[in-house]
Amino acid sequence: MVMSDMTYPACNADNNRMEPGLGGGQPRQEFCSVLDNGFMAESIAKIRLLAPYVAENCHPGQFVHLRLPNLEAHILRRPFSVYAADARSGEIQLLYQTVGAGTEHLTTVGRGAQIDVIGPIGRGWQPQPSAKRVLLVGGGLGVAPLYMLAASFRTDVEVHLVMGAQSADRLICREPFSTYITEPCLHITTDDGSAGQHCFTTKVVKDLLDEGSFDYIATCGPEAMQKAVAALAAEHKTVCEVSLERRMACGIGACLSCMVETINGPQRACVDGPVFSALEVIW
Amino acid sequence: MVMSDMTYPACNADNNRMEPGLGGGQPRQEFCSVLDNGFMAESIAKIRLLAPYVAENCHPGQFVHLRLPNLEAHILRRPFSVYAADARSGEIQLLYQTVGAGTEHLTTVGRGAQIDVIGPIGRGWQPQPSAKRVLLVGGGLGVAPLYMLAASFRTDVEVHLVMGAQSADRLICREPFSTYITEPCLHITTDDGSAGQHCFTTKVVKDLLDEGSFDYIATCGPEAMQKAVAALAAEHKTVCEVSLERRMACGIGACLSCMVETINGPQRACVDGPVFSALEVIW
Amino acid sequence: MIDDNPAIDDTHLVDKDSLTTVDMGVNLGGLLMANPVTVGSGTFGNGKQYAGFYPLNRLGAITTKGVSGVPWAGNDNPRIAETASGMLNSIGLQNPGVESFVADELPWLATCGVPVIVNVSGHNASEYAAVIQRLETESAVSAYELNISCPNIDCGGMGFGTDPQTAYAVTQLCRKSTSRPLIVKLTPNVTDISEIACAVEAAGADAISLINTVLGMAIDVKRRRPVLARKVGGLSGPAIKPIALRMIYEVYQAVKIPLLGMGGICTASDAIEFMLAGATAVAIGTANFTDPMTAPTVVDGIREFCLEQNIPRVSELTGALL
Amino acid sequence: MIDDNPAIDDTHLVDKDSLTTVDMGVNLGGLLMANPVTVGSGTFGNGKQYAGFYPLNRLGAITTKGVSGVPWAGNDNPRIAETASGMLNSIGLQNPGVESFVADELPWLATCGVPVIVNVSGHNASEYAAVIQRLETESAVSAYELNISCPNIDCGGMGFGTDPQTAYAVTQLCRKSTSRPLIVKLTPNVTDISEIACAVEAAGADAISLINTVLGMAIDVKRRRPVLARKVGGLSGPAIKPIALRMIYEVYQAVKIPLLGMGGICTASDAIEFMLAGATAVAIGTANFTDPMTAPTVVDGIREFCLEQNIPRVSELTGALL
Ligand SMILES: Cc1cc2nc3c(=O)[nH]c(=O)nc-3n(C[C@H](O)[C@H](O)[C@H](O)COP(=O)(O)OP(=O)(O)OC[C@H]3O[C@@H](n4cnc5c(N)ncnc54)[C@H](O)[C@@H]3O)c2cc1C
Ligand SMILES: Cc1cc2nc3c(=O)[nH]c(=O)nc-3n(C[C@H](O)[C@H](O)[C@H](O)COP(=O)(O)OP(=O)(O)OC[C@H]3O[C@@H](n4cnc5c(N)ncnc54)[C@H](O)[C@@H]3O)c2cc1C
Ligand SMILES: Cc1cc2nc3c(=O)[nH]c(=O)nc-3n(C[C@H](O)[C@H](O)[C@H](O)COP(=O)(O)O)c2cc1C
Ligand SMILES: Cc1cc2nc3c(=O)[nH]c(=O)nc-3n(C[C@H](O)[C@H](O)[C@H](O)COP(=O)(O)O)c2cc1C
Ligand code: FES
Ligand code: FES
Repeated sequence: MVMSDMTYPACNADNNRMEPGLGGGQPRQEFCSVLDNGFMAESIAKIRLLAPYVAENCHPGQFVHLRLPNLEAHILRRPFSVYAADARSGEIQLLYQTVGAGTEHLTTVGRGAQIDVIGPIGRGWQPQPSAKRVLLVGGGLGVAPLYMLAASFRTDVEVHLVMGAQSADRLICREPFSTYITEPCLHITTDDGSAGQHCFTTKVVKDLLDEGSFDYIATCGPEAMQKAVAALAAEHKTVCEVSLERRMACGIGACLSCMVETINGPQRACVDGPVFSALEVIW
Repeated sequence: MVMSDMTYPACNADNNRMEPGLGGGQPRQEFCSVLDNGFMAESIAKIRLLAPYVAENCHPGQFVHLRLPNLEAHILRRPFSVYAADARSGEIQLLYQTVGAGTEHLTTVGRGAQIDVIGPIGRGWQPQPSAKRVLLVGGGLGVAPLYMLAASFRTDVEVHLVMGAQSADRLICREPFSTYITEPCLHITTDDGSAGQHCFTTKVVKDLLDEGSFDYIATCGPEAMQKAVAALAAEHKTVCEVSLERRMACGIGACLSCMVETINGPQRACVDGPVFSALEVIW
Repeated sequence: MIDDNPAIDDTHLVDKDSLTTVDMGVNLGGLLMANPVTVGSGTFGNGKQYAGFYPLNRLGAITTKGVSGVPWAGNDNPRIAETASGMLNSIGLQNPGVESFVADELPWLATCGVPVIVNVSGHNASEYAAVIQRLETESAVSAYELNISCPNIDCGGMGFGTDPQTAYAVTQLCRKSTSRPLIVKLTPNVTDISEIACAVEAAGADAISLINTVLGMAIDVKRRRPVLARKVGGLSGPAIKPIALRMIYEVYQAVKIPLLGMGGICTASDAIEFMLAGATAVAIGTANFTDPMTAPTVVDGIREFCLEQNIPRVSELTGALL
Repeated sequence: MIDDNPAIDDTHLVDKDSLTTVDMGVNLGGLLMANPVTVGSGTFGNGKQYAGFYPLNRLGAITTKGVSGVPWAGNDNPRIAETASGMLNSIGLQNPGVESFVADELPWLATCGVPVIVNVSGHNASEYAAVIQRLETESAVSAYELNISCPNIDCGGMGFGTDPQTAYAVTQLCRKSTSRPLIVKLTPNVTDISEIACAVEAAGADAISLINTVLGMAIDVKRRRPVLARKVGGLSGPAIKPIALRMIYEVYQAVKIPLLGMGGICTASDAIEFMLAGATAVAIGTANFTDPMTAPTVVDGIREFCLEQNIPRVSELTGALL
């Protein structure tokens, strides 16, 4: 489960909004072997899949839509952010929390099982190439789509991360992130004070923004948190992107299950998002 | 997969018609570990289960009603005859043919998996205790419920078996049966002549009945075969029991899915059968 | 709706933070049940078959297989087919008639220590009423459930449940025959379930049970034939749960009498969904086949849910959507 | 029913024992399809999203998302819920209106090399007719499917499909507006589907498609709320297949015009069940979400089945129950 031996595709500034299924780096269906699957903390697990196409084509912030194996009565796929991807080995990693029947069952899937995956999907993060000082804010498993983003910045970019969790044992990605983000830039918060600061992420975000200016903020986690971060970013006139979750049926833009209200009209979280400009979203 | 090291409960002549669920050797729900599961021939497999209660209480001709693991959209259980049972080790064995989604899926269930089993169920074989010369007739997997019956006779009973299959490679139980029934009494037929006589079982049954009299006939297999055997038995005024298959929902006598027309009115295959007196059945 | 049940009128005594027991009692139109869980008629025989799995007094009531005036033979085989998360049946109300029911089943049922709801079938209104009249003197019977919704018989059955006038007439005639709790069981195979529900309420029903099975079909492509001998049958099981829930929700808003909800219930959570949608009690049907322990497991699960959520009386769940 | 299609009138030439090709063509009320498989409106966007998975000309036709005269916003989130072997949706026919459809979608659809069935929505009969009138001059449109069966809008939609008179009226008005194949899509939420089917046939429909979704509901017990913002929604997926098949079977006996069957089709075997029950063509809906390759896989599977069973023309399957 050591992440540091993996390399990640650099962020592609040309990562435009995609209408999926039209060739290029567009979503494909891959039947993927499970390399490994196990708990990292209570109710938080990591699954590693051999998914060469996704691994090669995935941009930070994109997700995969996977079919739950051996759950034939659960006919809908489940969306998960790509946490890590290694184009060379063809491996991708997902972090997931057990919140319902599908994710509970996923924990029982063992090495060697086949999983039907569609990916990579959606609009990923789009930091301005000129950004020099950036802030990533992840609440709970919201850190998952931020890891590839953290890895994508050039070394001359100062990358800060505010990482919040309920408690110390749920701070699952601290070590891998430390490859890219080190002490003074790594800000930990826990709800119970068992690690880092005893507060919500938003408190730290506010302090950081008050202390100095950032060029770009990316946030993922509970929607209330993202909304609060977006408001702070707006106050400080800082470019901010959020990553929104919606119930998804098709996951590829066809069914209109996953609408997000924006100032540009209704948008699909699956292909117009999941990453949106914070200013665009009508919260 | 060697059967000869197992012992079998003797046939209990008190095996009266049971209303299940009323205590005694009545059906119970057991969660059973799979000991082993694998193909014996093309589309024929054997599964071994740790099912101590069934193993201890099962009479020849009874069956178990099992829930298909990991097939949540298939809500009905599947009935299978108990092929072998060892009260000492708590093991039971089932033979099954892949004919549809449930049995296909069952072949993928591996050692250690848990299967929810209800059993033992139904009226088993009831040969007269006085029977001295008996004939068992099994077509295809119809031999399964005959094996424990074969094992149940005292050694002074002359037990003949007519065993029919499509071809030599599908004669899966020849060896285990040979523990109890040897050469002159073992009559093999195949549809293609690749082993034994090149004919249907009924031809041999007719010859045997013409040659000498039997006290009791037990038959299981395709219904047309059973009907023909029943007719031959009636002609020769020989006591005959048949084992009938019906689609079953509850498997324990509650739903009336599985009716068999008899001269005593409609009877439930699950608890009034599956073994019926051949004379009773209205074919 | 069940304010008149004194046994469960003790909210003021309960300290919400230290809830250790839940009053599981419900009043289904005059039928007092120790807990809100019964079984779906026809899925439980007359109880004997399940008595080996658990003591039947763990149920709030037993609902019998449909009983008609004279013996009914039912339909030809095959009578069932499996479908995705469901099954079709065309049993056709096979039963040995009310006399045989009284002689062979009632004495045993009387010993179970649990209310008995007799499910009543007929080809016309007076046949339904005749069954009730015959059972009026039988003290083991606690309530009647009129099955005016069986899709598996040609004459009677569902025909009664798709037309408000006929539903009214049969209910009214049976109402005249008994003062015991009279439950009328509706079919989902209608354009407007509320219309039928209002008709049977107006005719004097004490409660409504729903849903009976949804008319469906399965075909064997290799044999090119319908799987069921009768061609069509009734769909039940988890597949129909959303349909059942929606109908409970609609009917709860349309009538004042309590509802007995059923259709695909497998878990306590399913049962609670039905209660929140408006059911006072629930029935476990097809799930008995999948797992014979379903009903008592659901009872326990509802109790646990109430404990967790600090709900002192299970009856508070009824219609309690926020 | 499809005797007038010369392309498939060559049975006499076929040596049954050496069947190597199958004539997959069908005629759906004047719409010639190269194979009997299209998609369920609303489950396929307007096709673009699936074009990366397979060339869309592997379908017999594309059916578009519902198109209305003016833009419709659809319903609030959440719009979907998963149920046992099914899902509920309450999208509510969100669409940018017919002008935007013509400008943004039709040009691309015209390049797909496959007939386009435009699914038409409206709040009243004249709104339906107006959409058709606007599309009459668009050569990329091959046929219309009138959605008089959507359970997810308050006014129009399913209301039209539950009453024979209204169904007749809207069909008749649209019929006057076009000579293109006019398909009318029915709702299963009715007591008697044949009655509605006969009404739209009498009003001049060329074909009938069924079924739209079944009204259903799901409840979140922890939050004590309906899962869907709109509370109720339309049930689709394998769970409803038996209901759909039964309705196809009934309607096939009631009308002479061809049927487009849908409701839970996932496999070629499912599709063949629909054809045997009476469908001339079939649509893949919810299964597109489960597996985007479903539709072409079903096409291939139907062909293989015909080869195995020595059926030279797929159209022979229609209504061919023994
Ligand atoms: C773009 C995107 C990326 C995501 N990335 C991750 C991730 O990296 N790790 C992670 O643990 N979770 C992630 N989620 C949430 C994850 O999809 C849900 O937790 C999961 O679908 C729950 O499935 P279940 O069967 O366990 O829950 P159930 O509640 O039983 O699911 C029922 C239905 O609701 C949907 N649903 C339930 N919760 C959510 C949710 N939060 N968002 C969207 N749909 C939901 C399910 O997909 C399913 O259709 C992501 C969601 C989206 C939309
Ligand atoms: C008392 C009894 C004993 C049996 N013993 C054996 C045995 O020892 N070995 C064996 O291989 N098979 C046995 N069978 C048959 C076995 O139950 C079926 O082959 C099996 O249920 C098929 O399931 P499926 O999902 O593969 O087929 P599907 O066709 O997909 O099943 C669909 C439905 O039809 C039912 N069904 C299909 N075929 C049969 C059948 N022949 N009898 C009853 N129900 C059927 C299934 O149970 C299920 O409900 C027995 C059946 C009965 C009634
Ligand atoms: C095999 C079977 C037999 C049934 N027999 C009856 C019956 O005799 N009378 C009746 O009112 N309902 C009968 N029903 C309907 C059930 O009681 C219940 O209303 C329906 O199955 C929906 O609930 P479920 O999905 O939990 O099974 C029967 C259902 C099944 C599956
Ligand atoms: C998400 C979704 C959106 C739908 N939108 C429409 C629509 O716009 N117009 C329409 O006529 N039917 C619509 N339907 C109904 C389907 O076309 C189809 O009739 C129904 O889903 C049954 O088929 P299925 O079980 O294969 O999905 C929609 C269904 C779903 C699941
Ligand atoms: S999930 Fe279907 S459009 Fe987004
Ligand atoms: S299977 Fe239910 S009575 Fe036999």
